[in-house]
This record gives sequence, structure tokens and C-alpha cells, in this order.
Amino acid sequence: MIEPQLVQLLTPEGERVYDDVYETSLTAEQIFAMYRDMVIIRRLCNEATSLQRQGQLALWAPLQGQEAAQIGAGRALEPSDFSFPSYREHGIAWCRGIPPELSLRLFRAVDHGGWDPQKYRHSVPTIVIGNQALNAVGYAMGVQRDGASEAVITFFGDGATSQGDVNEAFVWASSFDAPVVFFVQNNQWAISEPTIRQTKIPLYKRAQGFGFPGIRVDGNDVLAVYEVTRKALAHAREGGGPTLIEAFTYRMGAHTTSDDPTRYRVDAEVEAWKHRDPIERVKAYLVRAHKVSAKKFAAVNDEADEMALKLRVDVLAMGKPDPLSIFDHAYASEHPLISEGRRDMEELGVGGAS
Amino acid sequence: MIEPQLVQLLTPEGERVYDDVYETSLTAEQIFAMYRDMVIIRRLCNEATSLQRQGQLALWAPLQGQEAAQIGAGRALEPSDFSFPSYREHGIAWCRGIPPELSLRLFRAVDHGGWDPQKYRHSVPTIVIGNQALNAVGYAMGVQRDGASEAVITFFGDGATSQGDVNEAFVWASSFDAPVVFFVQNNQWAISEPTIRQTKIPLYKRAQGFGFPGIRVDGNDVLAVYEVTRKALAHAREGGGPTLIEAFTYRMGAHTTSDDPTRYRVDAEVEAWKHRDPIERVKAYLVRAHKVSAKKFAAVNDEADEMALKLRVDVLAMGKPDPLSIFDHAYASEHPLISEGRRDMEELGVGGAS
Amino acid sequence: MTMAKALNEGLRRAMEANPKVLLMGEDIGKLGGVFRVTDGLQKDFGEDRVIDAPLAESAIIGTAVGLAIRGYRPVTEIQFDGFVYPAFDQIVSQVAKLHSRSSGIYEMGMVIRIPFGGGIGAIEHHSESPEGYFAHTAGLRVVSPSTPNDAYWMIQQSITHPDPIIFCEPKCRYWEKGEVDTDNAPRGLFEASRLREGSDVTVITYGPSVRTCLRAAEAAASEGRSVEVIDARSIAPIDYAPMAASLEKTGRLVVVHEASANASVSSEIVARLSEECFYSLRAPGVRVTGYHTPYPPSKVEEEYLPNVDRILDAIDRVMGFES
Amino acid sequence: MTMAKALNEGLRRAMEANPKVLLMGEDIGKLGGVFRVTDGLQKDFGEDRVIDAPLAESAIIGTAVGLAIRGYRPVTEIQFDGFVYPAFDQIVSQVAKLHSRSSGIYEMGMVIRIPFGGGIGAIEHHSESPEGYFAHTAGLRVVSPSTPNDAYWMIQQSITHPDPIIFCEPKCRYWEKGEVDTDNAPRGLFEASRLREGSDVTVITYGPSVRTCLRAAEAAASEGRSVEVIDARSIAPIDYAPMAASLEKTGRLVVVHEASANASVSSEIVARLSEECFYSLRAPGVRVTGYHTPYPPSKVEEEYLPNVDRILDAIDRVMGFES
Ligand SMILES: Cc1ncc(C[n+]2csc(CCOP(=O)(O)OP(=O)(O)O)c2C)c(N)n1
Ligand SMILES: Cc1ncc(C[n+]2csc(CCOP(=O)(O)OP(=O)(O)O)c2C)c(N)n1
Ligand SMILES: [Mg+2]
Ligand SMILES: [Mg+2]
Repeated sequence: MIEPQLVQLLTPEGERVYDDVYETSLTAEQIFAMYRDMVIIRRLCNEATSLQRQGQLALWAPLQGQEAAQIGAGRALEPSDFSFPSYREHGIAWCRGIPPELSLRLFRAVDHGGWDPQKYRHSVPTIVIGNQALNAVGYAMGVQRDGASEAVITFFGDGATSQGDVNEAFVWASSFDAPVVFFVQNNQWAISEPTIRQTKIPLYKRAQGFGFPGIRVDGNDVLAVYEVTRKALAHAREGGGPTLIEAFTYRMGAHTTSDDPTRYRVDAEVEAWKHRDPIERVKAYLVRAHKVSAKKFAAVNDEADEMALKLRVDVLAMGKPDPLSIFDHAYASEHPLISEGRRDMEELGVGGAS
Repeated sequence: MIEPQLVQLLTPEGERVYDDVYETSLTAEQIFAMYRDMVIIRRLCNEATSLQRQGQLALWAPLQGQEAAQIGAGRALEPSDFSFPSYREHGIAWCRGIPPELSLRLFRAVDHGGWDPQKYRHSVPTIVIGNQALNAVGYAMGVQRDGASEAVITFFGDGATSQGDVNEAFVWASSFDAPVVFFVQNNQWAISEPTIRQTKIPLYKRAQGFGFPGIRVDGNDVLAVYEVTRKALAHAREGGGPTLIEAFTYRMGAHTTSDDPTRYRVDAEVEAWKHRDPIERVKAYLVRAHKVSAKKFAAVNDEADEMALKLRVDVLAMGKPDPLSIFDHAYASEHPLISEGRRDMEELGVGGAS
Repeated sequence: MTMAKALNEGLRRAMEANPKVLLMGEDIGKLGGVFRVTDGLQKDFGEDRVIDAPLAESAIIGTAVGLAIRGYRPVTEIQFDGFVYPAFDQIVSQVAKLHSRSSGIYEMGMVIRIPFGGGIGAIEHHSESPEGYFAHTAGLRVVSPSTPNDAYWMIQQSITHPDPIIFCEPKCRYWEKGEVDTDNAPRGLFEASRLREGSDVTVITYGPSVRTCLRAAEAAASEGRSVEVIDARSIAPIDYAPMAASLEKTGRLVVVHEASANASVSSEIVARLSEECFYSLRAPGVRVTGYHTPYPPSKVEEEYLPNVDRILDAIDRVMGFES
Repeated sequence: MTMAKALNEGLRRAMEANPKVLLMGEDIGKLGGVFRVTDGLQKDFGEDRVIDAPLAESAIIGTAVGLAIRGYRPVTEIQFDGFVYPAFDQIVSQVAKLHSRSSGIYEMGMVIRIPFGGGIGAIEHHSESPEGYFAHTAGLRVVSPSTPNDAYWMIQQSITHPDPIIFCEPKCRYWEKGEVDTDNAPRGLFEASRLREGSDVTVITYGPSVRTCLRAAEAAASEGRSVEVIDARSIAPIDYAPMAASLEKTGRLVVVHEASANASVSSEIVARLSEECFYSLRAPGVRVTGYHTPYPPSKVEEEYLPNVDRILDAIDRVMGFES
């Protein structure tokens, strides 16, 4: 299933392997930090799932299985880089310093965004599949015009690669040498449709047809993802133009909490991927190669539990927004239909947050 | 400028060269027939241009320079194949048996189409760049479902390859193995924009990223275009799936009669391409290799003149449509707003063709 | 049966009746669509007739156009309202125009199914009401059922109709049950239907707001107000005759839909009936619609949408106008 | 100067005033745009600020969104009205919503220039009037100048405005000349303007139909009818105050635009003014618009469009209503 062209630095068993192109200078400390990130976002994801089951969220899009892809990519970003996510990049949001509860505002249906996208240099979630890819290219064209040494990264799924917008983004990024990295998490599924419905050849090869490099990385290997992404971002910052990274990974859970994957995929496939668990892999490596103690691992678990507890408290505290707030940002300046709507709502006696 | 990967069977000087993959079994007769086609459509194009200059057409999109690309492709089609053109495929229309004057109806602004697309198996012209590519793939999916041994071909320009729809068409054709040939006439320009704005690598390579073959053919070599297209169509009919053909050619004239190419391109470029004239090339070959007589060539010119004369008469005879006809086919069945519009117009005393 | 099931049965019947009918959309095969409207159909009709589409809406519609030209009768599903916009060019430039552009040769009979509207507590882009865009587009027709029985019949009527039809399914009503008479169609596809008789005010609506309007009418009745409720059913064209007849009687008009009011279907209904019923109108027509903002986070959608309170308020306004 | 030149000058001034202003579109560089509106600007401001775009409208708008997020002020050109639809998703889902989706953090100030409308004898897809789609979309504003002076000022006002603006340029008026006062803006961007005073009928219109309405008013005057003509200028929002004031006086309303009438801007104007001026209206508002068909071959566009005859007929109808 995994192709030979795949960049890998850690085997599924956590053994360190070597690649002709990619080396890593990450210290044990840094790798452990990424392990911690991964444990925390998995915990975040599980907590969100149970919050949803308990009726506290409208929906949740789990990232389980994709932790290495997201933490590897997220940690490769410089603070000055800018990222454009879809709706599943809770791990990237974490790396960008966004407080976890803000990632849940969208899913609690109290907000369409949740965080300050300029402050965290991480754009609002995008649900319309793939259309943020063009926004990322435009932002990168702005970076270029500013003469800044920054890179832009945009995240989308295997399914998104079929959208016209994503392919137009490839055309434009190439035409303008835009400093942008297209990061596809090929988690093998677009809801119920396997990647084969979107492409018959490995996705990373799509880039070739547009004249820029594409590369496939083992998306469950946080070291490899980190190094591949870091290099692509540096390449972009140096004026080398776009790169397409295909992180070959797996969506271990349902598409969202509304989904029922038993209708379209077999357990055996999920089982097979369990052996490639991204967290176990790096843990095995840390234990074997760096003798990280059980205590340190346990401490991370505790930390994750605390985060989850706080997350729950924060989410439960998110009240219903004031209905009048819907008029606040429809326009940036006075608009008669907005004033009228606000007046109507006020006259109906509606308003005030709960 | 012309790359080594280019399939060529006739040099610009009309010398027969050999290709590793493509042979031709065309007889002198058949080649001469294509020569005749090319002369006739160039004449058609010139006549249309002068009709436009004389105010008899609203606009004209000349094909000069692209005769070999169109006749090579058009003659490669079987009668049962179906074609989806853009707005410049007057040569394809000719090959499909569409009376020349019908090709001018759109440009005289008396019609949006001009011919019966089902009868000639040639769809209506499409002006919104690239969106017919998806229609072609859909049609090809229908062919597939019918179990028919037919191929579909769609024509568009180098500029069109930047559109989302064209790239989605690539995704779908590949995913469904649709029996469709994408025929790009890379005439080096999309109005004022050179091909380099749309792609930095040769266009035919785009197909690689989508997992099907792409091939570049000398678009000014009618033999090569014919053979390359014939093979791609056969491949499609046999269930082999899509092919992208890039016919490397040149738009000798303006984009349309409204355009002023002196604003954006240099004469030297046009001059260089004059030496690759598609008609002169095959003529030289026919003279040299098949000793075709001057008389035969002269006869074709006469025939073209006659065609042009008739075309002019036919076009001048195209009266203004009855304004009431705008209500005829907006819907296929009764619609109250249509009945109302018709009644209004009648009451205004408008109606009757001139 | 539920509306989702009624649609499923209607699709099944249409597919049985005509082998050229085929379905296309994202996740409509094994999954049966995210709302299960196509549940079981791929199993019974095969992958060639129930086609799981790559993730590209423009392509879903664009290939449907080609299939229609080839003589097929495609029924496409757009997974949610907010995802129809990437297909807008194909709908407006090809679907709506090809019959006319081909001088009537291409028959563009096809159905574009769109689960639409809000009220289901969804996240962004899953609660939009795009029907106004399509109603404005010459060459298209737009319909919306509000009951399982209408859903069952209207989908079949749409599939056999020669014009392209935007079929707006009120997703918040998918799970509501109602009787379905599988023998006789209730009425023509483009006919409005009076769901409740009344003499004081005429409330015109369609799709997801029908139930809300009926509830409002009920509540108004308890305050002694007699409200007539008309389900337009067809959004374009609109069947004005029963609406005008009703206004002759009531003289008061309220139009309700979830879409924003500006340049919308309700603008059209008010403008048109203000013209047709100039002398019978005793008060200006009032619209109750989504506000002129993007669809809000769904925690506050109840206040954004035309709810019973807002409709009652509108009824009060038209009743109180003359005083 | 011509309207095309006035726009060119307006763009130039906006670019001089703010280095963040940049232009994007197909063929806007060396060619200066197919209508020469951007003539010479690439030469003077460079390829980084006057960007020849690859042939993809969704990308033109989608990258403009990213540039706006980065702090640029993009002014995009859609080559012709009929080619804006591939960008519809970006306009509706991103441009219109991002300010709101980001809780007001992203300022989406940008201008989408669309040469629109018919009457130039063009071929298909070159004569459309898509403004109604955008007027219906919350989050957008839509304006249209009808004179060179308005064009010169409104483009600059649009570029400095914080909201995204669909700027509809009446292409059939590009070559008409008029005085341009480069010192003082005539009025606010969203203000309507009364172009002709009259007492019998109020004609409301915008963009390409303004001249036609003025001609009709002239013709009506020779028949003894006094017609007031109001140029809406802003299509969304609409400045109703002067319109209502006019109707208080005339009691008779005619609304004119080229787009089809169904669920359109004219529906909105009629609905709204029927409400606001319920007691002053002496006849139902009448609309003169393109018919409900795809834009026809241009040989018959004169009959399709609201022409002087059709407007006069509408004036007759509103005048004759009471008799
Ligand atoms: C334009 C559009 N069409 C359809 C959808 C509904 N939808 C949401 S997620 C999804 C599948 C996405 O798959 P992929 O791109 O692989 O991302 P993943 O969910 O696997 O991370 C679909 C079809 C959407 N959000 N946007
Ligand atoms: C969607 C769309 N955008 C813009 C245009 C305007 N336009 C007409 S032809 C053209 C250039 C097309 O170039 P290419 O695809 O290379 O075809 P060619 O004209 O060279 O044959 C443009 C931009 C259009 N017709 N459709
Ligand atoms: Mg996926
Ligand atoms: Mg070209």
C-alpha cells in the first residue's frame, strides 16, 4: 500500500531509517515535544468527540490517525509563515498557538471562525472544499510583492484535489512562482469515496503536470513530515516556488461525528492502519533510541488530561451568542438593510446572550 | 521553440520524416484531400474576415495558421464520433459536414449555434472558456454506458487549460476511463497572454499529473496531427481512456477581428511562424513526393473561391430573425413568463423577420 | 413515510420507469448520500446508474450536461446548498441555456437536487437558500416540496419534465413523516396548493417554511385571526392564480422564506401581487425572511430564520396597517 | 472624456494614492484590457501591480481574496459579464462572507469590475446582466455608474470602501463622452441621483438603461408627459429616500433594467416602494426589463432590451391605469 517513493525516516516500528535526500537534526527533546503535541491533539480530538456525543457540539471532524501529518507540518512552520486550513486541521491550529477551545467554537456553532486569523497567522476554517487553496496563493503573491521572506501553506484533503479551484491554484502558483506549499493529507477517504475515485496515480504526481515538485511523505512519520515540510517551506521562502506535499496517512475515525464508515469500508483496512499509528511509532523510537522514561510519557498523558478537562469547561461555558451579533460583521460599514434588520430584531424583543 | 518531443511527419519544408511510433498509410489522394480542406477553410476564414470588415458580421475568430491542426483532427474523426468545439473550430465544423454558412450564423449574431448538433455530431460553439470539456466527458460517459464504440473529442486553447473546468474534466476522464480526447490547440496566445502565463512546462505534460497520456504534435503538420489524433481516438474507442493532444501551432492572425495584436506581440514572431505555414508545407510535400500538378492546385483555389462566393451570398441573405423567435426555445415546454413576454412583444407590434 | 424515504422511493420508481435515468453525486453510492436519500439504489441499479462522483460540483453538473446531450436523464445531487456555487457557471451558462443555444435540439431535461435551508443546527455553508439565484435565471425551473407526498411525486414529475429543474429539498423536513399516496399525483408540478383556508391574511411560502407558517397560522387562529396558507411548491415559475384569488378575499399578504429578502423570490411575489391585486390589497405585502447577513452560526439560527414569532408579528403588521 | 478613459483615470488616481491597490485580470497589461480601461497602467505601475492573469476567473477572485487578507486592495477585472460565473463560489462563499466569518478581522475591501449589459452587437455571453445575483448576496455591495464623471469618482470611492464591491460598468456607454470634474466627487457612492425632474411618472433605472430612460423621458415630454428619471447608481443597497420622495409627487412608478425581471433588482424596488409608498401609488409599479429568456442573438437585442418604445409603453400603462 505504501509506495517506494515515500519519504520515511521512522518505520512503523519506530526504527530510524535513512533517506537519500532528507536528514533530520532534531534533538531528542524536540522529537519528544512533537510526541507531546500529538498526544495532546489526540486527546483534544477525543474530548471533542465525546462533547459532541453529549450534545455539546453540533459536529466534530476527528483527526485521529493524522496527528503526525499535522504536527510534523505545523511544527515546520516559522512564526511568520501563514497557513490556510480546511476544517480538520486542529493540530495545525494547536501548533500555531491557538487555544484549543477556540478550535471548537465552529463546532459548537457559536462562531464561523473562532480565533483571530491575523494574530495567529492561521486563517479561518474553510468548509467549501478546496477554495482556500486559491486564497493561499493570493496571500503568497502578496508576500512576494512585499519582498518578505515568508512562506504560505495550505491544507486540504485527497478529495479536494478534484476541485477546479485547487487545480487553478496549482496553475497560478506555478505561473507566479508563489511561495506556497500545498499540503495534502491523503487520508485515503473523502467521506465514503476512496482516493482512487479522485486519482488513479499517486496524488503527489499531480504537481508534475503543473511544472513544480511533488513529493510523497509517510504521513504517519512525524520526523519525515517535519523535514519534508520544512524543506518545502524554505524552498518557497527562497523564491523557489510551490511544492505539493502528499502526506500519505489514514483517517482512523469517521469523516465526522455524523458519518457511519461501516457503510463503506471494512474493518480490516482500519486494523492494518492501526499498526502504523503515528504516536506509537515515535514513542517506540523515543524509548528505543533515546531511552525516554515512562515517567516522562506519563507526564504528557497527565498534561493532556488536564488540557481536556479545561477544554470541556471552556466549551460548556460558551454561551449562545447574542442574536443581535449576526448584524455586527456582515459589512464593515453602515448598511441600511443591516440597520433595518437590527431594528426589527430589537423590536421583536430578541437579543442578549444566554 | 519546437521541442524534440514533438511528433512530426513532415518538416516545415515539406520533407517526409519518420517517427518511432507514428506511421501514416494515407494515400496521396487522401493527403491532397486534406490539402483541399485546408485551402478551403483558410479561404472561408478570409472571407469571413472581410465580411466582418464590411459590417456583415459582428465578429470573427480567425483560424489562420491552425488549418493543419483542425483538418488533421477533423479528418481523423469517424462519423459516429462526437465533437465539442470552442468558437474557433471552423475547420472541424467543415470536416463534420456542416455547411460553411452555418458556421457564420453565430458571428452574424443571428443565432447562438448555427447547425443541428445532433445531426452533425458536432456540438454548438462554446464561448465560456473550457466549460465544454466537462460536457464532453459526460457525453463520453454516456457512450460508455451505451456500450458504443465511439469516441468523443473536445477542442480548446492553451488559455483554457488554466480553467478549473478543464482540469476537473481531466480528473473525471481519468477516473471513469472516459473515451474522450482532449485536443488543445496551443496557438501560443490567449488573446494577449503568451502560453507561458498559463504553464511553464509543455502543456501536453499536464496529462501526466492526471494519470493519462499526453502527447505533443506539430500542429502545423497535417499528417502528424491526423495520425496522432486517429490513434488517440482509436485508443478511446477501445476502452483505453483519455488522451491529451497538444497541437503546437500558431495563431497567425488577431484573436478576433476586435483584437489588435500589435499591442502585445512582435512581428518577428509572426514572421518566423510564416515559414511553418501548414498549407505550404503539405503542398511542398505533394509536389515533391507525389508530383501533384499545378492544375490540381489551381482547381482547389477555384473551388475555394466558389465556396467563398456562395458563402458571401448566403451570409448576406441571412436576415434578422423574427424578434418573437427569442421565446421559442428558452424552455422546452410552456412557461408563463414566456407566454407573457411573447404577448407583450406582440402588443408592442414587434415581430416578423426582416 | 419520511420525506427522505419518499424521495428515495420516487427516485426508485423513476429509475425503474426509464433506464436512461441515472444519479450522480458525492457519496450517493454505498453511503446512500449523507441524508440517505439514495440509500440502496446503487446496490439495486449498479454503479453505472448510481455514480459516486469525484469531489467536484462543476464536474457533476458539467458531465450531467453531456449525458443529457447523449440522451440520458441525469439526476444530480449537490450534497448541501452551500456547495452548489462551484457549479454555478455550468448551471447558468450550459444547463439553463443549451436548449436555447441549440435552437431547441438539445433537450436539457435533468434534475439538480439540492438539500437546502437551515434549522438543523449545522455548521457553516450547510444551511443556505440559493433558490433565488436560480429563479432569476431564465431557462431554469425551481421547485420545492414540503411534504413526503409532494416529494414522492414532484421528484418523479421533475425527472420526466423536459426542462432542467432545480429541485430544492427542505433538509430540515427530511425526517418528518407523512402519508404518501403512491397511486395518484396530488397535482401538477408547477401548481401552488392552499394548505389552510383563512379570510384575514394570505401567507405564501414554500419548502422548509411551510410547516412554520402552518404553526403560525394555528397560533394566529387562537388570537382570532384567520390565516390562509399557500404553499407555492413551484418557486419558478410561480402559480399566481390561487394567490391572487386568495388576496381578493383577504387583502393582506405575507411572504415567507429563509433566503435573504433583497432581490429574491419574495420580492418577486410581492411585486407581482402588488400589481395583480393593486385594488384588493389593503396593506402593503410584508416579507419575513432571513436577514441580510451571511447565514449565522446555527446557535442563533432560530432567531435568524422566519420563526413563528416573526410571522405572527408580520401578520399583526398587515392586520394593523389600516388602523 | 469617455467613460472608459474616466475609469482609466480613476484607477490611476487610486493607484497613485495607495500603493496597496493592484489590478488583476485577463489581458489588462500590454493590451490594456479588451476595452482599454487599464490602458497604460501596467507600463506605469509595473507588472506586479497590474497583473495579467492566467485564464481562470475563480482564481482571479480567489487570489484577490488572499491578497486582501495580506493587506492589498485588489481591483479585479472580469473580461465580460458572462464570464463571472466560474468565480461565483469565490464571490459568494469567500468575498461576501470572510469579513463576517473572521468576526470582522479580515477587511475584504476589494473591487470586482464587470463590464456588463448588452446593446453592443456582441456574440453570446458578452451581454449579460448578472447584478441581481450579487444584489441578492448578503455581504456584497453593487454599484453602477452611468456617466464618465460618476465612473471616475465611483471607481475611486469603491476602491477606498472597506466592503467588497461589485462594480458594474455599462459597456455600451464606454465610449460616450461627458464632463469629468476631477476635483469634487458629485455625491456619495451609495446615493441615487435625480437626473430629470418630472411630475407624472417616476422612472428608476441604472447603468446602461439610464440614457435610454432619459431619451424616453424626452420623447414622453413631447407627448405632454412629465417624467422624472432617477439613476439608482447603487444597486445594493438602494437609496430609497429620493425615490420615495419622487413617488409622493408622481404616484406612478416604472423600473427599468436589462436583466430579466424575475426575482431581480426591479422586483425589489417595486416591492419595496409598493410598501413604502402604499398610499401614494396611483398605479401598480411597472417593470421594463429583458425578457425571461437567455440573452438572444444580438441581431434582435434591440427588441429584447428595454428600449424607448417599451419604456414609453410602460409610461402609458401607468398613466392610463386609473382611467
Ligand atoms: C464544495 C464542497 N463539496 C462538498 C462538500 C461536502 N464534503 C465535506 S468534507 C467532504 C470530503 C472531503 O474529503 P477530503 O478532501 O479527502 O478531506 P478529508 O475530509 O478526508 O479530510 C465532502 C464531500 C464540501 N464541504 N464542499
Ligand atoms: C470564462 C471566460 N473567460 C474569458 C473569456 C474571454 N476570452 C475569450 S477567448 C479568450 C482567450 C482564449 O485563449 P485560448 O484558450 O488559448 O484559445 P484561443 O482563443 O487562442 O483559440 C478569452 C480570455 C471567455 N470567453 N470565457
Ligand atoms: Mg480525505
Ligand atoms: Mg490560444
